[in-house]
Amino acid sequence: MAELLQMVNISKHFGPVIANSNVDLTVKAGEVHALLGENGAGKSTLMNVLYGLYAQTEGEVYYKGEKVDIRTPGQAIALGIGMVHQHFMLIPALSVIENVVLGYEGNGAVLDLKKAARDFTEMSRQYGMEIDPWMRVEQLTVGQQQRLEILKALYRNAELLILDEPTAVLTPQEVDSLFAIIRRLTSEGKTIIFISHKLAEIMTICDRCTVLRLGRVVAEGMQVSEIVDAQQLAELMVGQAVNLKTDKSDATTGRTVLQVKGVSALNERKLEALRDVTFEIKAGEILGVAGVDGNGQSELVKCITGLLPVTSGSIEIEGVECANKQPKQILKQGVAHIPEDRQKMGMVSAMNLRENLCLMEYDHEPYSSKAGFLRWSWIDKHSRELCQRYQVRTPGVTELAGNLSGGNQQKLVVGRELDREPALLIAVHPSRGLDIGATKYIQSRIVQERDRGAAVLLVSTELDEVMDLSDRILVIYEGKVMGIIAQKDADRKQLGLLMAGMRNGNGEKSVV
Amino acid sequence: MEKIRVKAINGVKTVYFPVVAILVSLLIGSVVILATSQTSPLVAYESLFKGAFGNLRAFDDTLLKAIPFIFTALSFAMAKRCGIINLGAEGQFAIGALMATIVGVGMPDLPLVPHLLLTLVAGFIGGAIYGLIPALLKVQFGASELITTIMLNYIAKEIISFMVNGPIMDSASSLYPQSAPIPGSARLPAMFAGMRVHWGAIVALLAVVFYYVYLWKTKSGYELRVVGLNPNAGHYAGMNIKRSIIRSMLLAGGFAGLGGCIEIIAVQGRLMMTSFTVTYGFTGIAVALVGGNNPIGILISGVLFGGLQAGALRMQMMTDASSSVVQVIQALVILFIAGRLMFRLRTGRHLRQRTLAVPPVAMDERGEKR
Amino acid sequence: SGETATTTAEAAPATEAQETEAATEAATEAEVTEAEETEADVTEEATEAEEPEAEDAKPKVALILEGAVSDMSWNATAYAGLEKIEALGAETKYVENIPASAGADAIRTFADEGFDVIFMSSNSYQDAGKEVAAEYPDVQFFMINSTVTEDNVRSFAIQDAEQGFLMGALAALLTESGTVGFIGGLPINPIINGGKGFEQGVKYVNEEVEVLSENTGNFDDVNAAKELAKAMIGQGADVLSPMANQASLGVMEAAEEEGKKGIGSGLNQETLAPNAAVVAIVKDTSIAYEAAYQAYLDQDMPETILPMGAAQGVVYIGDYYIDVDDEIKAQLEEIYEKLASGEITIDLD
Amino acid sequence: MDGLSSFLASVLRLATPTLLAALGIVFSERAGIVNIGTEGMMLIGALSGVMGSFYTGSVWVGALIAMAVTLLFSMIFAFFTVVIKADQTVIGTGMNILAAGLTITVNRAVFGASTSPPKIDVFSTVKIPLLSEIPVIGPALFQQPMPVYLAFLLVPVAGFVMFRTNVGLKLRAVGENPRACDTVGISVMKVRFSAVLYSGLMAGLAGAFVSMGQMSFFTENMISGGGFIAVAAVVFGNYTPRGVMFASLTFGASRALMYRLQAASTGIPSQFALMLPYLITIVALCLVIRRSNKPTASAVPYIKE
Ligand SMILES: Nc1ncnc2c1ncn2[C@@H]1O[C@H](COP(=O)(O)OP(=O)(O)OP(=O)(O)O)[C@@H](O)[C@H]1O
Ligand SMILES: Nc1ncnc2c1ncn2[C@@H]1O[C@H](COP(=O)(O)OP(=O)(O)OP(=O)(O)O)[C@@H](O)[C@H]1O
Ligand SMILES: [Mg+2]
Ligand SMILES: [Mg+2]
Repeated sequence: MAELLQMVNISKHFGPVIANSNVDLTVKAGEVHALLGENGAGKSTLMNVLYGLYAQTEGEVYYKGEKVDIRTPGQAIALGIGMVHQHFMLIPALSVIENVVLGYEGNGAVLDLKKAARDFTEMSRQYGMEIDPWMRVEQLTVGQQQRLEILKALYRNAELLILDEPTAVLTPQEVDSLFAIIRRLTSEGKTIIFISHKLAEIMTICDRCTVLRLGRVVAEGMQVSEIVDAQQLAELMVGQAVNLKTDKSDATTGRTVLQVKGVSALNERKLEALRDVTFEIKAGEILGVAGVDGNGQSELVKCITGLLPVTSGSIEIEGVECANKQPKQILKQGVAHIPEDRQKMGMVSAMNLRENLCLMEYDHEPYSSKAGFLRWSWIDKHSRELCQRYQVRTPGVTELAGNLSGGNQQKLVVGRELDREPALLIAVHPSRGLDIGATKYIQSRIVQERDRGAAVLLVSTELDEVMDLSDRILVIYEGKVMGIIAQKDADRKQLGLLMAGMRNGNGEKSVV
Repeated sequence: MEKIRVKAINGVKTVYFPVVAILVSLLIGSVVILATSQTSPLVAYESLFKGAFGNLRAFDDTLLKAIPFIFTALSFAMAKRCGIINLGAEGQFAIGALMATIVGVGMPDLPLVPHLLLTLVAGFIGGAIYGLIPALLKVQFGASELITTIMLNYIAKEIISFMVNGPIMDSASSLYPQSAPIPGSARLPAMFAGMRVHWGAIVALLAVVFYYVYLWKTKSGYELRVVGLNPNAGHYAGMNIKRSIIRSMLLAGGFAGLGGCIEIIAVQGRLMMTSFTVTYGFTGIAVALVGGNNPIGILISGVLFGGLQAGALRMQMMTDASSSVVQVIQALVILFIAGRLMFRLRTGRHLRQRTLAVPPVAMDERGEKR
Repeated sequence: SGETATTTAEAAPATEAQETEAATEAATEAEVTEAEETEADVTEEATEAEEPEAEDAKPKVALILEGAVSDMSWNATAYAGLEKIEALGAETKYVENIPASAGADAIRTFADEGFDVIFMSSNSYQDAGKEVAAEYPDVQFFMINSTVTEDNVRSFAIQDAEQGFLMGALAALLTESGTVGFIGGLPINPIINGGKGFEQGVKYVNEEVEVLSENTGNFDDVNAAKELAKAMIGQGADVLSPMANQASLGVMEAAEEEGKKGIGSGLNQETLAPNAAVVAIVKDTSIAYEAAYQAYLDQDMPETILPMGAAQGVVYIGDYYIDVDDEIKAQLEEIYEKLASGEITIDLD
Repeated sequence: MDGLSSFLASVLRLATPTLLAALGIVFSERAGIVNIGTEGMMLIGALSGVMGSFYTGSVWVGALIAMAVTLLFSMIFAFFTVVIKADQTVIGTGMNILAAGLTITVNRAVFGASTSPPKIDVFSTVKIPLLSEIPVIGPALFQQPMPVYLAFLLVPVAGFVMFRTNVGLKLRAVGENPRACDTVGISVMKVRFSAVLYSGLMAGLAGAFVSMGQMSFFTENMISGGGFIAVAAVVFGNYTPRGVMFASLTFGASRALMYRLQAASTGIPSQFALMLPYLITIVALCLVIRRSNKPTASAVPYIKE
């Protein structure tokens, strides 16, 4: 195979932060090349340099043997490079199809959106990732947005496709179909750079990999087949031994912490999103919610946290009725919430780490005094501790949260929430975008919280995560509870059927 | 070592950019002066500088003029921190002045301290109420404050016009459209004999300190900033967004109102039809934004704009450059100061990235560290 | 060093004036040889160098304006007054667009720079003027439309109401529809008084005539004045009188477009409204300024507020732009005389 | 003309400069640039139009000159806000002061400070055959100067460009999420720069209409807030050309109403009549509850990396 891309001696500095240091990357035509590394290792930065979003501090790029100087994404696109960004590059106020054709070279002066929508629908059907082209992007779930990002790049027929953590919020089925697409693309001679923290995925789909650690290359162009196990890879990335086991004993449950009874709710589009949902969580247990993204999980969490009104039903937290109460009152019941979209909701990008770490608890001691003043010296100390404990890689606690790498932003939010010793912990995609080490650490922390006596509601599109961590698993489909299964009774096949809206495994679609 | 270097670069930068900006704007302005008058630009600029900082009296003048700008800048900045674009400082300033006049003139028999305090409070409340209106309209009806505040400015102007032509018109001396003079018991005196800068300067300083302490040291101010930067996150963290907006506009209006009050009770002495021909509100926006909405920045840029105003007056008087030419030069200074980052092209790449990557927020951090 | 530079700067305009004079002289002496010319230049330079001292003899007069000299009315006539004062042999200087809050600075700056006479063109400066005047006993201050008289302060009261009265009287004489309109700008003292005079002028001539009187709230917005005028015409007004500085032009234009009559409050409006503009009833404050300055030169300044109106020739009837019935002209002239003699008084309360 | 007819005519006249300017601003706003400097641009347009008409003797050439000059002037705004990424509000404010100073300086230099304005060619009334014969609305709507028709004809055109064309899509996207646009190869700077220039062009025409359509001369500061009203019309009109048209008409109608109330000598202090248009605007804004189309990245400079 010929070398399609060579990045030579690339360095990228952000002020005092060195994100990439003399990185070499060689990608062969037609391969799927994995780019691996811990959170903050510099993967996204390297790809942004390639895509023309960042100008490298030093180094050269050769594409198809020729030296290229890519200064804008426009140039990258013209060269046939496409990129799916770690953080969505979508325009929420526009429709799906408008997002797709935006900036597309093949557009006429007058847009024919109907035709474009037909082409797009056909293409998305082919790839098994259907999205209504006329929907406004802000109405899409995170998973749908991720699919749209991939489809957007495919629509442009890129030759070299960079996928920066595309699977972070996809369901297993979606991951499978994405892999099918990737295989088809490579068979068509296209080349993929694939960034992921999930070893299984890398083993399945990638040919070779390059590993970054602290901005430097530690393994270049290594054959994926040479990787023995996750342990080896983790050690390669981190540079030392890592514990990848999640120790979990049986649950010892206590009082009922969360009691949801007959809850129905409309989503932001005013469509029915939850229908008569009933369940409870006791202290010391983890209830996992399994379901294909967009089946009411977001709404359920929002109803419990007071961010979305319920139309009927009751939600009791620690015996206190919380339906349609102000978020603040609910938080006072000891609720911690790792939100699904960290950038949109979970943090304030333009504030620094310290300010982000006191977001939930700023209004009482020891964060602030009775008189209403914040205790910055305490917060400062506490923030340092948290950053250390949750391995948030940052130049300091006065760094802007928005400047952290995606995974580190996640650690920031997760760390903050876990640290609150909540009675009820609601964790939505808690390990989204985290590297292997961090994922395991966060998962074991969630289990620890359970063992401490917290009730945990775990929402994840990652079926493995749900199955590993949960004591009981609730399957949701189109806003309705399909069933609640104890962990030991759960098997993938049965869960998969329930998630697809089929009961009793007889293939019959249940009436909802 | 690196830290010291960065600090040094930052230090140079804070001085370097505005200085170069002013030099360039003066250079371009000199072309205008040459083209339109007989005066040599050097002479014109000398009078500009002398009028602003040339001697004690000039500096006195500069400070005097800076005071109202600092208040209106605080008004804009306070709202901006909560994500509200308050273009209404102009009206809030005027209503504050009106309320102060009503209390100042209306209760002439009070002793000095209570009367003065009462007048200041009235000014603050007047502005706060006038700031509350757009805030309520926004949270209740979703009416864009961008428009309502501008509209309220025009309305305030008519309210003032109505009041000084009727209810509070001074009937004692003559029938001019102006209020009676503010009695001595409600007037803010000068700080030093022979100078005009008055105790309002101290009030302004206290307001700046309050702005800083409130936003960066209190829970309530923190809420306000979170809501301003990411309302979703604020909601998620249990903050009441509507209440934050209302609070920020009350304070913003209050600052402007206090400024208006002080301008009347310390400088103008009575409310007139023409009390607000200087665009206090709009200049305040420029002051706030040039000062990066941060406390020290607002102080410095307030003095800069005060100086520009004072110097421009002298330049008009001492040279044959007409007031419109002076206006042009003022405008150029504003443009280039606001666009001062363009001169980064001349400095190292390192500097450039830092300034670009972390725009105004870098100042926040500096604020907190102390 | 700063001080010296300023002195040079101030001397500069005067020097130039001198130079032009010299040039004219040179032109008349056509037969001077080149060599002599050079010599003459040298001598001239020498005299120039001494001039600053000689210059001191010239009184320095300053004018502080609240609006722009180009407003075709209040400030423009004040500026014209300053020009007349210059013609009387004074060195003059003016500043425009000075808000009330900057009045004190402007006055002080002029006083510090050695000006002998300072005019304040608006009653907005009254408080500031009174305060600063006390600090500069050697400087003579004149305040327009104020009530202050001190050792070194004299005030004169421009009789805006008389101007309005004449406009109203003429409007009442001209109207056919029985409705006339007055359009003021910002409701400040001169305008309000003008409006009051207008109404009384109308009623003086004919009790039956209906008066529409309104302010646009602004001197800049010509279009507002024009639309208001059109709306008044819609209400039946057929003679309009603006008193809104430059915005007055909008009223004249409306009258022209709608085929009605307009009575100007400033000169030179006939080009804009050749058919509508009847005459300008002028309030020429320049005469007041000149008279005040003359009184200063003569050291003859009674300690009273000097009225400046028809009696002093400050308010007068300009040339008619279009043909007007002689009888009407005569009637107006008579009213003018009565105003000047004090037979007609205007009630401003 | 009867009362209603003259009222309607007055509404159109008053709405036109607002609409013309707002049809430009709506594009720059959609691209994420808040053009507070419109006031100044209209002033420049008003003066340069008069000068153009004065020297060439043709109002149309004058209008073209006004548009060209204002376009050049708006380049300063574009340079500072788009290239330098300085704060749009400050630069806009600076531009307004600059324009006021420049127009006064130039006007005095060219036409003198205190003389009557020169006679110039102005937009004359164009009667639309047939339509102008309709009773009441005919004389009101179809006996207007050309720019009035032009402004209203531009509304659907602007709507089409904004919502149906590739350029329009790019424009709207740039105002929403410039970074995302960058990643699909759109030059944010180019789009924003052109949008500002376009808004300058339209502000120039609007200013020229004020000085040569509504009036027949230039006076200092004659725009007196018209530019701010145009910016308000864009927000009030919810950032669509059609909405902008309704907003301009609302403003025009409330002002026309105000003048009639004043002229009717109702005895209400004039200040209250003068407040009316602004009060109406506020009330209308509160009654129209809807999803705002305000661009997310409005007034946010796009800084790469
Ligand atoms: N715009 C920026 N300004 C300052 N620092 C930055 C910026 N972008 C990235 N960094 C820093 O560069 C380093 C590398 O970040 P990058 O996003 O490339 O990591 P990553 O390997 O993609 O991590 P993740 O797996 O968490 O996404 C991090 O330390 C991050 O804080
Ligand atoms: N061709 C056009 N001419 C004029 N106006 C148009 C045109 N197309 C759309 N509009 C206006 O633009 C607005 C937005 O159009 P679009 O088709 O994007 O609808 P939308 O995205 O649902 O926005 P909204 O819900 O705010 O109307 C419409 O409300 C309409 O008033
Ligand atoms: Mg990344
Ligand atoms: Mg990243």
